[in-house]
Amino acid sequence: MTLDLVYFAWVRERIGAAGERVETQAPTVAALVEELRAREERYAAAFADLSALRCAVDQELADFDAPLDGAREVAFFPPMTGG
Amino acid sequence: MTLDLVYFAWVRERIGAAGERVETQAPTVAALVEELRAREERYAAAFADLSALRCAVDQELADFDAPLDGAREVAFFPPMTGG
Amino acid sequence: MDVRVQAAPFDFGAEAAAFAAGRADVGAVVTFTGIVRDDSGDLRAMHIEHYPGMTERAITAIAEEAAGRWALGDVLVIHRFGAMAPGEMIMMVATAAPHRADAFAAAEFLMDYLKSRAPFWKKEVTSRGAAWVAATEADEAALGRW
Amino acid sequence: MDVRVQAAPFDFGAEAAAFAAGRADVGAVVTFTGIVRDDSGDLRAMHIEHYPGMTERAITAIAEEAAGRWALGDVLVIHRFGAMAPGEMIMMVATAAPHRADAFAAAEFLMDYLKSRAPFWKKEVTSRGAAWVAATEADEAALGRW
Repeated sequence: MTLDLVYFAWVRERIGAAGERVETQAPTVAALVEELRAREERYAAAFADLSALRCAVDQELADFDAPLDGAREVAFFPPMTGG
Repeated sequence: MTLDLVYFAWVRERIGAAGERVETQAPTVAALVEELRAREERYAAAFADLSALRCAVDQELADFDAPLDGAREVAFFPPMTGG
Repeated sequence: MDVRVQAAPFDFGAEAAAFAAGRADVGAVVTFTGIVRDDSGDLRAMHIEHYPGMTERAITAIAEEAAGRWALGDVLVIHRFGAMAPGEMIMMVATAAPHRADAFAAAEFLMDYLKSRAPFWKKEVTSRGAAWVAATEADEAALGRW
Repeated sequence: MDVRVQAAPFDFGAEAAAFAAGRADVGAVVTFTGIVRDDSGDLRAMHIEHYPGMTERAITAIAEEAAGRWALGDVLVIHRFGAMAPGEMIMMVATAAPHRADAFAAAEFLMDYLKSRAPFWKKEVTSRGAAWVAATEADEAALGRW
């Protein structure tokens, strides 16, 4: 499937891109993270510690074990600091 | 001693005066209330139920057993409804 | 700290803006505004009586208590007396603090104490006549949490 | 319910006044304003990044949750993104309710959720460079009370 990936804050800075389009068969967000980590060192650095990361699937906050079936956009970012 | 008495809200309305000056030897607010109750029916009506009343001595909230020694002004009123 | 007791209306927007303006020392400003509420649709006016000699002093004591309990940058209390129409503003408090929890707690503390410990009495005028607003057990009970 | 996500500054006084004006149906209005705080005296700017597609939707969901939990007359949330100077206002919430306890609780709930569940990220620029603001355990723990 084709997924739009988007990155925010220091995830964006470590990867060096605000987003990209990928082809993947990963069944879950966690499986997608494994694929990304294996690509290049900058991805391994950005995704080194999942407990420091949050994700959203199609613009809704999600857990890393969320299924990607039917998803179009996955976002990765640090814990939010609004308000 | 000479005391200025001031009344607010329905205490003022029942007594029919915003205040008055009295001569008394009452040692406490409660004793002063007993004296007032004995004066006229409108005082007896205003002071019928002490649990529905609050008082202040020299513009500080006080209990009914507060001493009047040295006091100059005593106020009687219902529970407050500010805010 | 600024405490005002007055008959005249106040400009809530201007007061809130002036209170919050130019404060790089605090991160959080909370305001509370009390408005004459017409539940029945039959309220013609609210009259607020107060104890002129005592009111400002009592409010200042409450505000000083709040300033002692929480780390506050500033406190403002404005409370009106006299006659007001439905929808008019009765009073406001504002608190400024480095952290939001302190600003919220201080504002709620101020409101709980102003309700039951500042010498104001409300009277409502409807088509059926005038009646003093009774203090509620909930308002008295609210003091127990501080 | 009014939710706005914008780069431009907002006029806190005018927004607060308009929100509170002419409401005889509610007795209580609470506002919270978040200000860029400079603890060190060395803050040059704060940059706030957000997730454009998701932000407004996430805030609206939080506001709807508040409206479902408390008896509210209205809710307003304004949150900025982009660059801000110390002392500038980052965001505001306002809640209107018949009773003050509901207005306060809803405003605190909104703030706790906006802090940790709306997609904003703060970066501080000082003389030593730029650094992302870390989320605190206290902010995450604050969600536990709702």
